[in-house]
Amino acid sequence: MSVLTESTIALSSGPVTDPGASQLLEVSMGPQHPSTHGVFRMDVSLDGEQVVKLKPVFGYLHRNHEKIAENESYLGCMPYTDRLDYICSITNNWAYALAVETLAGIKVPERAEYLRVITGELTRLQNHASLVGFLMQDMGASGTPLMYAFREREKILDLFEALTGARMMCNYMRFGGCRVDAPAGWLQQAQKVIDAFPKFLDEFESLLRTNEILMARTQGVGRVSKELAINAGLTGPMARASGVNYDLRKVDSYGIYDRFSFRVPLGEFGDVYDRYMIRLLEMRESLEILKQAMREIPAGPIMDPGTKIRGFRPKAGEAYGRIEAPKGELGFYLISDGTGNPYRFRVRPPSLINLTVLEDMCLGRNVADIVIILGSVDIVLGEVDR
Amino acid sequence: MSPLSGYLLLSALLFSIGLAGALTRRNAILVLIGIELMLNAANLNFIAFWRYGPNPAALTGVMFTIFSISVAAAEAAVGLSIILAVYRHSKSINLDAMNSMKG
Amino acid sequence: MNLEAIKSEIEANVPGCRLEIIPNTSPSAQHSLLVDSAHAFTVASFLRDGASVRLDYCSNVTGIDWPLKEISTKTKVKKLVDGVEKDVDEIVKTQTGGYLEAVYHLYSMEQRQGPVILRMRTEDRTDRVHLPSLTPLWRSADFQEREAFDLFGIIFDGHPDLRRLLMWEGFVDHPMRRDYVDPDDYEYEPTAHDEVLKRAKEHQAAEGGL
Amino acid sequence: MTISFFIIAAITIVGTAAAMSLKNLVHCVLSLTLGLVGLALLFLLLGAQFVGFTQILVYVGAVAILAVFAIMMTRSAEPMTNLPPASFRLSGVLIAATVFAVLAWAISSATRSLPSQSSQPEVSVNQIGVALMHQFVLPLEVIGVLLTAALVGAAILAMDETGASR
Amino acid sequence: MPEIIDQIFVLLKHWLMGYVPSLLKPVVSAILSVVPVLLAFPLLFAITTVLERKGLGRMQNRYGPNRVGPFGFLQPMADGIKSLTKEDIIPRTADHLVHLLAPVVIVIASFLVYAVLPIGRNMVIANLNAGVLFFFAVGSMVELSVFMAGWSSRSKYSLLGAMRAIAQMISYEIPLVLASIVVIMAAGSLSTVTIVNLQATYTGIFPHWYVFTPWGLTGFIIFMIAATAESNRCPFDLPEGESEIIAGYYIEYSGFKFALFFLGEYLGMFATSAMAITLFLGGWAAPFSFLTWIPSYVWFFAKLLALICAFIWIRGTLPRLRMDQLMNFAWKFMLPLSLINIFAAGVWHYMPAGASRWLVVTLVIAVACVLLSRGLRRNQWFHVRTYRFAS
Amino acid sequence: MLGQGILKGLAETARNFFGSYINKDRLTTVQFPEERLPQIEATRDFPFLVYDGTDWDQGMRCVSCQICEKECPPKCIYIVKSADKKPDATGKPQFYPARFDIDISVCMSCQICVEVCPFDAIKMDVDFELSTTDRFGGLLLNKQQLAKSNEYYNKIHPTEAAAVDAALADERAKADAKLRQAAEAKAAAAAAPPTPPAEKTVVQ
Amino acid sequence: MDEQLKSELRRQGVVATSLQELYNWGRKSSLWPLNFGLACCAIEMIATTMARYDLARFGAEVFRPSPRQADLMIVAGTVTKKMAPQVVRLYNQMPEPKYVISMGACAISGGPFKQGYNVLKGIDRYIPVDVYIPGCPPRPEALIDAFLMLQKKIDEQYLTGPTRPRHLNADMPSEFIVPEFGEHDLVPTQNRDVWQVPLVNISNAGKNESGSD
Amino acid sequence: MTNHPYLPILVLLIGGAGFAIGPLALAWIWAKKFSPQKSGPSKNAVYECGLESKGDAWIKFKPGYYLYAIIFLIFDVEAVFLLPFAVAFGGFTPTQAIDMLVFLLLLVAGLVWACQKKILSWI
Ligand code: SF4
Ligand code: SF4
Ligand code: SF4
Repeated sequence: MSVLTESTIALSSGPVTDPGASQLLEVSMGPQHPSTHGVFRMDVSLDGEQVVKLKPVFGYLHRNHEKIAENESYLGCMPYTDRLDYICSITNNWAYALAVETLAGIKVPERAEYLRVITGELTRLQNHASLVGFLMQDMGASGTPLMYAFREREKILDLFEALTGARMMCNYMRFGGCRVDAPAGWLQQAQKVIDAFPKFLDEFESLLRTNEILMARTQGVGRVSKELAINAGLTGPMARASGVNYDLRKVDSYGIYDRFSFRVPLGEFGDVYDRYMIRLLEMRESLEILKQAMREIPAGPIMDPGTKIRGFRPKAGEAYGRIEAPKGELGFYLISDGTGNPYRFRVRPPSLINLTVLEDMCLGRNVADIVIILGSVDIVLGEVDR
Repeated sequence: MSPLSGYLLLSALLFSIGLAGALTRRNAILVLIGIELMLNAANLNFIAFWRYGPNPAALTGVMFTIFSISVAAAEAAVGLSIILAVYRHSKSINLDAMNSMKG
Repeated sequence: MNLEAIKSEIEANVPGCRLEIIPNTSPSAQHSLLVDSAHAFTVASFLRDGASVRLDYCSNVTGIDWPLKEISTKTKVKKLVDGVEKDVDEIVKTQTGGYLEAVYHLYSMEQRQGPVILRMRTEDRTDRVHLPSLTPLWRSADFQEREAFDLFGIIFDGHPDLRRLLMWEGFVDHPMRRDYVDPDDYEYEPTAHDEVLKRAKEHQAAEGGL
Repeated sequence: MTISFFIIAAITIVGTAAAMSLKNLVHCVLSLTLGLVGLALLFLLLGAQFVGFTQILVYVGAVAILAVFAIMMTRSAEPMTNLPPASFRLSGVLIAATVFAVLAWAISSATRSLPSQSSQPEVSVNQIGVALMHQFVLPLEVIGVLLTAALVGAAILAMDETGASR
Repeated sequence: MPEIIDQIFVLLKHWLMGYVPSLLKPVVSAILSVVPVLLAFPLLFAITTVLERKGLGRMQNRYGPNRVGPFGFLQPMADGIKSLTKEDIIPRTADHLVHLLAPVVIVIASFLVYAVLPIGRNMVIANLNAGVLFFFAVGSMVELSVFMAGWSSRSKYSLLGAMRAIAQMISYEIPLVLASIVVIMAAGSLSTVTIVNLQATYTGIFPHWYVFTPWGLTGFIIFMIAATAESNRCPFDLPEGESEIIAGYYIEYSGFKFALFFLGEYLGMFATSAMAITLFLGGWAAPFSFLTWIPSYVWFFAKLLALICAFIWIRGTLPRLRMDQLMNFAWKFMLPLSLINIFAAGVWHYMPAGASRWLVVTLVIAVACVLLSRGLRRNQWFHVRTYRFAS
Repeated sequence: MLGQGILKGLAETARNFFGSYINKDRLTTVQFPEERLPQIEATRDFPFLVYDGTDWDQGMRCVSCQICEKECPPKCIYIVKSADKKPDATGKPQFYPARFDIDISVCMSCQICVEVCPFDAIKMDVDFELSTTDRFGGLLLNKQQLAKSNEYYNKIHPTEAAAVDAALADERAKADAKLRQAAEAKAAAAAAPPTPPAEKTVVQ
Repeated sequence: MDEQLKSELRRQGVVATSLQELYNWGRKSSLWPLNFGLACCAIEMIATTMARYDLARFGAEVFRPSPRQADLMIVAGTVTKKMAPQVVRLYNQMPEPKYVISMGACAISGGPFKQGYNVLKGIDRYIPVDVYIPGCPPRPEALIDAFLMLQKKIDEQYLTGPTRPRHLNADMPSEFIVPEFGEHDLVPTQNRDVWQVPLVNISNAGKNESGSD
Repeated sequence: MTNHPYLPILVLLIGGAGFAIGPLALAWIWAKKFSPQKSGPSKNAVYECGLESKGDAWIKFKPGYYLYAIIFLIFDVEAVFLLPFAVAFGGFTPTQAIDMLVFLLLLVAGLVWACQKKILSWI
């Protein structure tokens, strides 16, 4: 009955090397390393430049998010979620709001749902754009792709700022809706950004999609099989690059995602190139969603009038709410004991769990490969360590 | 002292330094370096003789040196490889340790 | 497939296991399945491989600390007090908690269903509490179990590499337990809230400040 | 006998002597390089420009690199602690000194019979090339074979046992 | 008049020499010819660093340095002052002497190669018989200094960087030498001056640059790729690959020693570019006969600047290669191709002038290129993929 | 062909390079200290206290209800409630903060204080140039430093401030009406003791 | 002084300025930051170097990955206790003169996370900080502003005399205690030589006090 | 002293060395006069991403590097022969060129062998 053989689960052993042949160089990459995307550390054993052992070390950005949240009100937890995956604060807000809504059975008004989709997909755009930029940076491109990506990101951040007041830490959603309605002209402004975005994608693709160096460096590197991807709980672009058709926007259809038609790109090889391309393709799909949402967004209230934001006390119980964040499945597991503070506040961070297979991907590869493999996982330390 | 004898003396000195090194050091790589040095001392002789010799137009000295350099290079490559190979067995490049391997 | 059905199926397939459904009264209605730790691994592997559920994807693993808590409920009881029947508030004290819990959120990617929530409870809240590790079944539990070990102190037996994940080696506490006390590294905070002020007084007294 | 000769000779001797006596192998190789550069300069001084540069190209550019790589492969970058016993070293030095004495005597006694003067010979690379392809074709081919053999042999020797089967 | 301007520096030197006592003449003459080089190229280094930062900036939709001094051109001066006054740290476990020597050696070696580069008509420090060989011989000293730097720091990253750097430099040195062989075959001389002089003749208005032959073009391309690798420039900047091994072999260098490495690296880049110009692009020769009135050194520096800009442009665009790809490329593509190029040049020589030899030689090279790139791709077959979508 | 993708990329950077000299889109830099981005209305940075009128101390809207202090997630607000009352802008006697400090070295600019304040007394500022070399002196803002006029508020957040002003005016009108009513009542029943002004209920 | 110096340099070249001015000018015009980010603020730091804000204009885009070549440490983000020793060590390994910008609430005081058990309440407990930027995260402009402030600070330093900055004074330390991991907390929890704070006036605090002081 | 061809090169060497050593000396003087060197156990430790470096960096490396060095050495020597040949190439008959070709082919054979043996594959 079992489709999984043990070998897919056990760590694949590295290539056989004679231990006496050469000495292993024990290097720790990180916590201060230009391409660990923050304070991540990998203890690497190198044979020449080949990785024979790699152990990730976490916790350099362990900010006790869960503990702090236990002493915060449900509202007070919201700004903290911004700082989880600090590149995509809005989707974090959303996941948390969704979890609280599940916990307390709150309905969200139409317009708020649309605003959530719009901001959420914009977040996905800017996350993926900066990720591919960072990935290229890891690959040694001297900043140009990253600069282009950030050029677009800034446009989206301007939108966020106009809507929520902050560039990064939006603190935008509330259980039961959104904090503020889009100001006058915002939607038009957003439309402009969305319309201009494909141009950037084209530009980016002509810069780097078919680049031979890029292809040579990424294809076949850091492969993850479909079975391993499922077993290791990979989600998001990571899983889809391995051919796992699992997109919570389709699976759970949370919010109003069942109203939009969009496609889920799937990779075949599960290597770095696939992950890179899946992200590029997902951006195009996000643009599709955005176009539809911008067309259909209704007028109306943005907050559920029945929900008390301050002094919110849900009934005792627990709930797990999850969304498809740009990095994968972002879940919040909340336990309420009926008081104003969550009894247990747990974040299921996609990037931490996506890192599970890091060693499998890196064994037997080159130092230079580790860097881009890590880059292609798309981690944000705020979320990994919380 | 004529220039030639100066060169010859220098060459002899280099040769002896190489020899001394090869004899006193037990490190295989150093011994090899000593041998290279002796070869080089010989090269110096060739060139000096060509330069001050009776028939500088013949170029033999120069050609010989060039060939000698190539041979020395090949020798260095092979020699160092042998040292590496032995090292892999004995985990040492100390000549004594290599000797003790024989038994 | 609802939880009842799953429960009965497990019971049919894994003899001897003790299962209990923990109801969830909140609107989310995500009920969970409590498994005894002796059979947890078998149950979990059945859940993973069983054709009807195929929970091939373990999304979330976490620990919860339930310290021993006395809940006093007032009930009105009729009682004879001095021969007269009166309504008397009687306080019934029930003890709950006193254990650590590991919770697994399982989904099926194949059949697109879930979550099935699996819970395991430890005996008590001492420093050496054991639960079986499900990492051999789901690799995704690897880091999360390590985290639970780090922050809650649950030792997962059978975990391939159980080390602290977030805190440094040599750290002795389990900070996510509810009775954990922060180290007193108070110094000075310009916004002196009461508790801060209290600490300030202590510290300055100790250091001979103002 | 110009000043330049003495300066260069001094460089060479210092370099080579250091190469043979320093403790750290990498230092040895580096000072050997210095000595060999000195030797190359001597070649230049003698008018053999091509040979001099070849010497630098081959020895500094390649053999030294090979040697340091070999050192890195054998983990002997650390200073050597267990030097051979003094008596052993002394005997080696003595032998070398004797050899030098004999050679020096031979040279000085033969000086008179040696040709002492000639005009500065002009050797252009062109001449070398012509000579190479006319008189020295056979040696050239032999060297070709030798180099190839050395390549193969050295590579086989240096490869790991496991590496070879890759 | 153009001749006078062209030769102004030469004449100036002659004029100055007239005042020098004859005993000191050789020394003074040597100094007079060396000093301009010692001034011009470090200055070029300073300008290039600013240009590079500004150019990259423009490629990335920003200004780049523009505050320090007019248009930011005093930036290198500020950097220099800063480096000069910065504390010099030598790691405790480092090998102090070698640590100190490494940057000095790299700068010396980088400067030395300029001895044979003609920067204008009659403007060369030493017209050596075996100039090209001198260039390569002295150039190979850089490898050793890189090793010295990496090894003496005794840091893992620096050692890894040094090993990478040496492996890379030695791998690309062979194609570099072999690519220049074709020119030497055609010119029949190792003297750079002769090589340039041969190219400074014109048929009609077109010069006889070696780049205008199939083997010359191939040689030039090989030479430039190898030069990029030799000078550790993107996409071959693995030895200092920031994202992988942090800063490579000079990771432990601070203060002015670090600046010296930078200087050495840039000087090396200029030198190899200048050599490419000398060998393939006619050195100081004007590209058209009617432009010969522009002084020769202007042409030389114009060409040099053009190549530098190309380097910057490439740096602003490309990601870096991986070590194994880099090595494969050197040994399995560049080396065979440069050998075939030599063969092609030989064929060219023995075939009668005319269209037929153009055809044959081009064909030989093209076929070799295709076959070799096939072989290269066989190791790792990459392609542009298409993606499926879940329904 | 090998190299095609590379050439494409080179063309792209070249386009950007030359474009930067002609096209504003290709040179997005805002040269900060001299040039500034247009002020976005919603921007928030740190909170400030709004006062009406000209006297910052008298006109302060804050009634020291301490809701924001409680709700502030990182607890960076410190309020000491006054013992006495003083009249607010409408002349209604209110408590006022004897001390109101915000530690902006802790503040996370989350705007929750603004959201929960029932009196529109605290708003978000847009000033970000607060860098300082003095941590303890420079980053603990006291009441005076926090107080900014309503005009300033109107300047930085015009739409929002207009709405707030309208709502306040409305309330004030109501309060005035009430006062007037009370006065009338007082006049009518001169003997009756004056009713205390109705305590405003906290509405979310 | 800044403008004046600039025009001076422009007009007459460098010779006309004094050694101290030249030194300060060189240092402040070539501040190379350490390529080092900790958390969210690091993203804004990166954004500052990107096209929109372009820190490169000030000659500061040369983010050096190795502390040996860096002049400026931008502590951008939360310093956790697990990370603090590394931060201090990196700072120690930077050559003098070195500067620290503490960017964001977290780096100043622990910020929103200061209640956490693993969060250091301000990096200035261990290393001296030159400029603090409040904000969470500070806008890129705020970082540039702080950068200019640091430049100004450098510009006002004296080369000699008793008021000369730390790095010119042989008696002042240039490396600081690297804390060690203890069983519950870092040991020591602060460096007394660096961290001097005003004591709370306990008798007064908490009581009514006019805000107009 | 004669007008020796290597004299300018010597001057260049000295100049280059001066260019390197001069600023270093200047920096040293600066450090002596104004900015004292302060070393310490942590400052002068080897950098390793902010951690304390464990283990020695001087370890035994992979033979892969060495193999490249061998091939490089061989081809370097080959270049030495190729250069004079190339210089005199203009005067050679095709037979002599073929002699050289044979020489080259021998080495190429070695290269091909090395390729086949996977010596020339990194990792
Ligand atoms: S903005 Fe947030 S953190 Fe700042 S004072 Fe208001 S509530 Fe507190
Ligand atoms: S909530 Fe508003 S009125 Fe109440 S204390 Fe805070 S600022 Fe003042
Ligand atoms: S100050 Fe705010 S933005 Fe900066 S690191 Fe801390 S939480 Fe993140």
